[in-house]
Amino acid sequence: MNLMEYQGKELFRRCGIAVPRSQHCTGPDEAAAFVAANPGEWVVKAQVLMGGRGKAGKIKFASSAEQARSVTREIMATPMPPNRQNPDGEEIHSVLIEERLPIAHEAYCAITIDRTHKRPVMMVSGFGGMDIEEVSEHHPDSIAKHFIDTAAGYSPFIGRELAFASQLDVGYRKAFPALAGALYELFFRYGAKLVEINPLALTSDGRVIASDAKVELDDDALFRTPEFTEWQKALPLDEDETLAAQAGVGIRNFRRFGGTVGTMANGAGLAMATMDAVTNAGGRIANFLDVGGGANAERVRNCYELVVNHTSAKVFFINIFGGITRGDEVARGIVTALEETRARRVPLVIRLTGTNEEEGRAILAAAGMTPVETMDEGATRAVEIAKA
Amino acid sequence: MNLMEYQGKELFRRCGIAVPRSQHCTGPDEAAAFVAANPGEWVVKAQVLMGGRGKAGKIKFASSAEQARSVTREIMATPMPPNRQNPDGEEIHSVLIEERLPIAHEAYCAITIDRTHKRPVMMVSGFGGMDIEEVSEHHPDSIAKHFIDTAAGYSPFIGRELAFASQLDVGYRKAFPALAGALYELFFRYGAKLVEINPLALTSDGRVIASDAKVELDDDALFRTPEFTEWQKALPLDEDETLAAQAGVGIRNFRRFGGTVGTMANGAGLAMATMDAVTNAGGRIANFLDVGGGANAERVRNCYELVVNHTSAKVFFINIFGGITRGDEVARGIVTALEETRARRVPLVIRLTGTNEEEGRAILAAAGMTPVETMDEGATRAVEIAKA
Amino acid sequence: MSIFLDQNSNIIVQGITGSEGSYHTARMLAYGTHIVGGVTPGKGGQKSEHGLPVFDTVKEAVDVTGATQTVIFVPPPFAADALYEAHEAGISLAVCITEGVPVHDVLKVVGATSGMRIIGPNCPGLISPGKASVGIMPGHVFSQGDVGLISRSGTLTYEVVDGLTRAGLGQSTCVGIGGDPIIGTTFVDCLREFKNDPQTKAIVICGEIGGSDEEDAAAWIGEHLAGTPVVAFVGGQNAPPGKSLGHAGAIVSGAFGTAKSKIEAFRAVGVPVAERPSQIPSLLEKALAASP
Amino acid sequence: MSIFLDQNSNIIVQGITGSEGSYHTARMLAYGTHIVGGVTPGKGGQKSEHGLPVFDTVKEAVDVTGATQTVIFVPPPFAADALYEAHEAGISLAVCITEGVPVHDVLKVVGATSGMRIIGPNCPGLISPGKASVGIMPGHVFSQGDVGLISRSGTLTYEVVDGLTRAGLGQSTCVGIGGDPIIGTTFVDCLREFKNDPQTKAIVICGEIGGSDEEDAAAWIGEHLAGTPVVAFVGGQNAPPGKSLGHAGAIVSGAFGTAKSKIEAFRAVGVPVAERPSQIPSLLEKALAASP
Repeated sequence: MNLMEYQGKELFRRCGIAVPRSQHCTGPDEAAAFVAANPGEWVVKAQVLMGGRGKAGKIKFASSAEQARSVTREIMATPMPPNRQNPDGEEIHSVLIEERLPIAHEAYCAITIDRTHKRPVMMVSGFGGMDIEEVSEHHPDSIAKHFIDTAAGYSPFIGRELAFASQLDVGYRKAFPALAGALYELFFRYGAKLVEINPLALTSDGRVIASDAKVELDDDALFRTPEFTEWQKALPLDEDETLAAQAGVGIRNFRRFGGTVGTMANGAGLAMATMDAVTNAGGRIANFLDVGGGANAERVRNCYELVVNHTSAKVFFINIFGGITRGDEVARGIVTALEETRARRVPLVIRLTGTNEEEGRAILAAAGMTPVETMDEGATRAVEIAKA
Repeated sequence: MNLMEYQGKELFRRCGIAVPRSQHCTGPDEAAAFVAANPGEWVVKAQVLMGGRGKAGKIKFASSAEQARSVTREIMATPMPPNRQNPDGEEIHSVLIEERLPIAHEAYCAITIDRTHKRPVMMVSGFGGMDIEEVSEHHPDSIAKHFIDTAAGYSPFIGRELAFASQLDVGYRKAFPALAGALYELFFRYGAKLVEINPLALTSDGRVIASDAKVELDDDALFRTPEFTEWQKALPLDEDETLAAQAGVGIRNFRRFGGTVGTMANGAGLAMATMDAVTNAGGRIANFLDVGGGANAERVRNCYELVVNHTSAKVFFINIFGGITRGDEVARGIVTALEETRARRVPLVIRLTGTNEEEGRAILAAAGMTPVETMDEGATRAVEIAKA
Repeated sequence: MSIFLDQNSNIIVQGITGSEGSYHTARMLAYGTHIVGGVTPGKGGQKSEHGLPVFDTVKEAVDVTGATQTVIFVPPPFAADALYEAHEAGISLAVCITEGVPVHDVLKVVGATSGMRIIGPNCPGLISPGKASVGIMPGHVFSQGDVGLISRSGTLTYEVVDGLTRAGLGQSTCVGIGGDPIIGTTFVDCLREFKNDPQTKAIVICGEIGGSDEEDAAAWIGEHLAGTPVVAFVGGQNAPPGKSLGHAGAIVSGAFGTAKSKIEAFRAVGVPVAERPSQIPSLLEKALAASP
Repeated sequence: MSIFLDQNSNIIVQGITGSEGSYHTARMLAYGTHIVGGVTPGKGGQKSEHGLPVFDTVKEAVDVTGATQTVIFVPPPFAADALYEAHEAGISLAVCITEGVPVHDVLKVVGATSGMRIIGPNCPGLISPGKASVGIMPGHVFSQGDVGLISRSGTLTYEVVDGLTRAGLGQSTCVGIGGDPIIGTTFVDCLREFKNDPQTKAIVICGEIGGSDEEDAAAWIGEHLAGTPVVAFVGGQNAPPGKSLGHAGAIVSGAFGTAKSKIEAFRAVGVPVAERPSQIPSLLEKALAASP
């Protein structure tokens, strides 16, 4: 679960990380009313999950209520344009009106999880406020890293070492170790997979303030903080994610591509291999769909309808290799789906093996369906049907 | 810093440990008013740091306002009688009026620090509400212990293992692992040296409730929770502790014994050895006083006045072996004390060696004082003077 | 021989009376795995539906049965607790099947259970064909032989093994290491064991996009496994790019993580990379024929 | 030989520019200790008043000077941080002089710095007479020889050593292990080292009431040091009993912790116990004369 800037900053505040004074507004009138009541120099920032707001003209200044109204309207008028990471772009539903800081320096600070070291890694760079990936590529030494021992946890020396190693401006030095500690506390307390401050501003009057906030929470840990379920409702799901959630699978388990061969497999690895197989056989993929482990009949039926009703599939290749997923349940799900569904019919190519495969095949046979033997065979057959 | 029951239960509440409904009252009128406003069955418990309240008749029942008034008056009328652990007894300044629980079972649960394993140790016994030290002595197997790995922290299996191993009544089983976790959280969050629940009640309607609360906080960690400084003011210091605090030494650094040989040394080990030396030389000790490490002249002067003004000393044996404490500073403190003090004069026996001993001896010599060479010699001389 | 697991491994099941735990225990027993008991707090003293003794705690189970390995079928909020309990009870290998364990739980438990090997979480387990199976793998697709297999995926593993078995290439041990960001046992950990296993003559690695485990494995093979026939597969070449927030992940992994990077890393150390799972057997046969 | 410390030990001082750190650095240098630099964040690149290089971080100090030991003079809230920093920088022995470190800080840091020996906190340090002194001990009372000394107290140690030196009984290494409830290095840890030190021919243990370190030491001596002359002293026989809250401490320590229990434990394994520090030299001479 990726948080919007205003949500991330709320967590920052709770953990004692200084953030600019701000107000979250859902429209031009609200923005104008806030600035009218709080005269001063303000920044209006589109609240979206994707990056590149500055370049897209979605961050503007306002020093009067009228200006706040007009820039907010302007910002919200068009969605964020697509970029490499988010090819769909993103609608803008709200803005954050924020104190305009007298920024003297900009730095970068983040914590994420390093798979190789199996530790949280804290990263600091004196080059903040710019494309940090580019900095990382061209000046890798300017980014200092520390892999944190989870048993010992964060200790202030880590912040000191990083500040010295990344040659942070001396103005950061006093505040930085405590700030880095608060960020680590946030990272652990809320089960984050990523916390990132870019830029971490040093103001001309010597304050160190988080000028932006990127927080990604671990979906698997959300049950520990019921409040986040409410927050999640405020976050936009794209269409594919919404459909996946409706079908009862993880929001990352379904994605559409516009081709003609619908696919479904159990397990992300097999689902990806299934797509690869269809591509290798010369077909165009309609979708990615991982039905998940231990899929029961109801989930299989939902997934069937998801693909048939919501993709451009002309054929549906179901590739199940049973482990925790039992072949008989999947077969029963397919048969029930066909019996009950009011969705359009498309030809099915079924590959069903592994746990309880005999029972599954028997159920399919009773319904007049004959599964193929291998994935490659299934892919080839499906592509033939799609092209027919 | 030892907390009163009502303070300990406030921390319990914050950490989600169930405690009985209660009201802290400083006198009979307050007690009566509370029960008048909240009719029901209540227990009135003296708020003191020492144990043995039940046996001493300092826990009584009240089911009406009048009864609350009379038992509170009765409880507060006399101090807690002395026992082995607290030979002075203890004044009673307040009571806790508490919901009378329908208790079905009583258990014991505590966490403290085990020096040998260098780990927190969690202890559970199915024998609660009684003299647990006696249980420990006669039925050591009935007390289950778990030494907690600080890197891993508490995990619910620890509570389960302890509940099974101590054969806690089955009614505790569901609630216990979470309760033990909350107790560990309290132990760490507030830097406690001891947390103890005795009895941990299982009520006849199936609730698991901390019926008493003993919490000892680490004085060295109090700076992390400024609020506790306020709490500390609500706690009674005995006369020795008050005097020590006034002199600027730790409250455990000074204790009086009523003898005629006053003592002062730097370091608890040397201070204890100095007392042993005086005793071995046939003298009676007036006091224990550890002036602490790195004692400066001002602290030495304060300590001089503390012993001379507030003990029955006829002679004052000062035994300094300099390490971090510098001999010249101590000597300067003694000379200044004698010059400035308006306290009565007692003969001094001074032993001064170690760091900067030459400078120190020179300062004393200039003031007409000749130190002795060894601790035994000093003890003998001091005892001679005291007996003269 | 085999790695991690053989017919003499004494294994307990944490969560043996749950629906998944119970179902898969029956299947593991049917495969011949030496399951000696199970743990379900509060059901100590009972027998499982398979007739196995059930204990309240892992400690008790270990004391009574002498188990040294455990397989964990408990819901995600309790998985880390189960691993800590296994560790404190002296278990040497714990297989965590549970999917959806919070990543911070895994970080902490992996850092605080030194001395115990964790496989998973979110993994299908491991199998030493003909000897024992721990986890949820469908035993009948495996066959005993001298190919070691390591895979980040579950179902893809079965797919690959099915192909190996049909081609007459039996397996020494197959380890499903799991697909989560933090896992207890990596490709390199398994490679190290396979290197020392006399039964294992060749190795198959089934990787995936994301992370740098495959690149690390390739580097290790280049350094320590020259001459051993190894074949790799990297899944997800046509997978959609994930939406990402922030840049920390990209900084950490650098250019690593793409299918391209992984395939190049394997090829650079002479490891052939299959384009589809069905090519693995023939590539392996070729590599075996070429090896001294 | 000696234990932990000799003339070749490369040592840095954490908190070298503070008032205590600076003062005692001068004294350690005067004793001949091989101090190679110090650490004070923000003062990197400067020279200390002793002319030593000052670094911003321990890591940098270790990289530049090759130091393997550190002595810590920082205020209590920062002591654990200093120890973690030393550990991550690869320091092998850290002496923490600081008094008043929160006990939970010590618990955590002792549990999370495996591989680094911590002496203290709240200790006077250690000295290998004639070679090096790390900490705050007054060097002139020590003399080189073959008696190993371990003490929980600071000033009492000097008292005892003064007696040994006057009696012509020089010391191999004297370790002030500190008097806090949790300390990094215990009596037994030191005994183990002394047993393997060829220079050390006899051992003096200065204990105190409280805890069970002395009882543990006596048990270890009974098992591993038969034949080595050892003399003990237990301070605080006339100390007032502490006021205690609750019973957990008493349950943990059982009958342990009293002067009586400690003295009996030592006597039970043939270790003579001095009634006052001044008796130690003669008891030691007697023990040395009786040993083979």
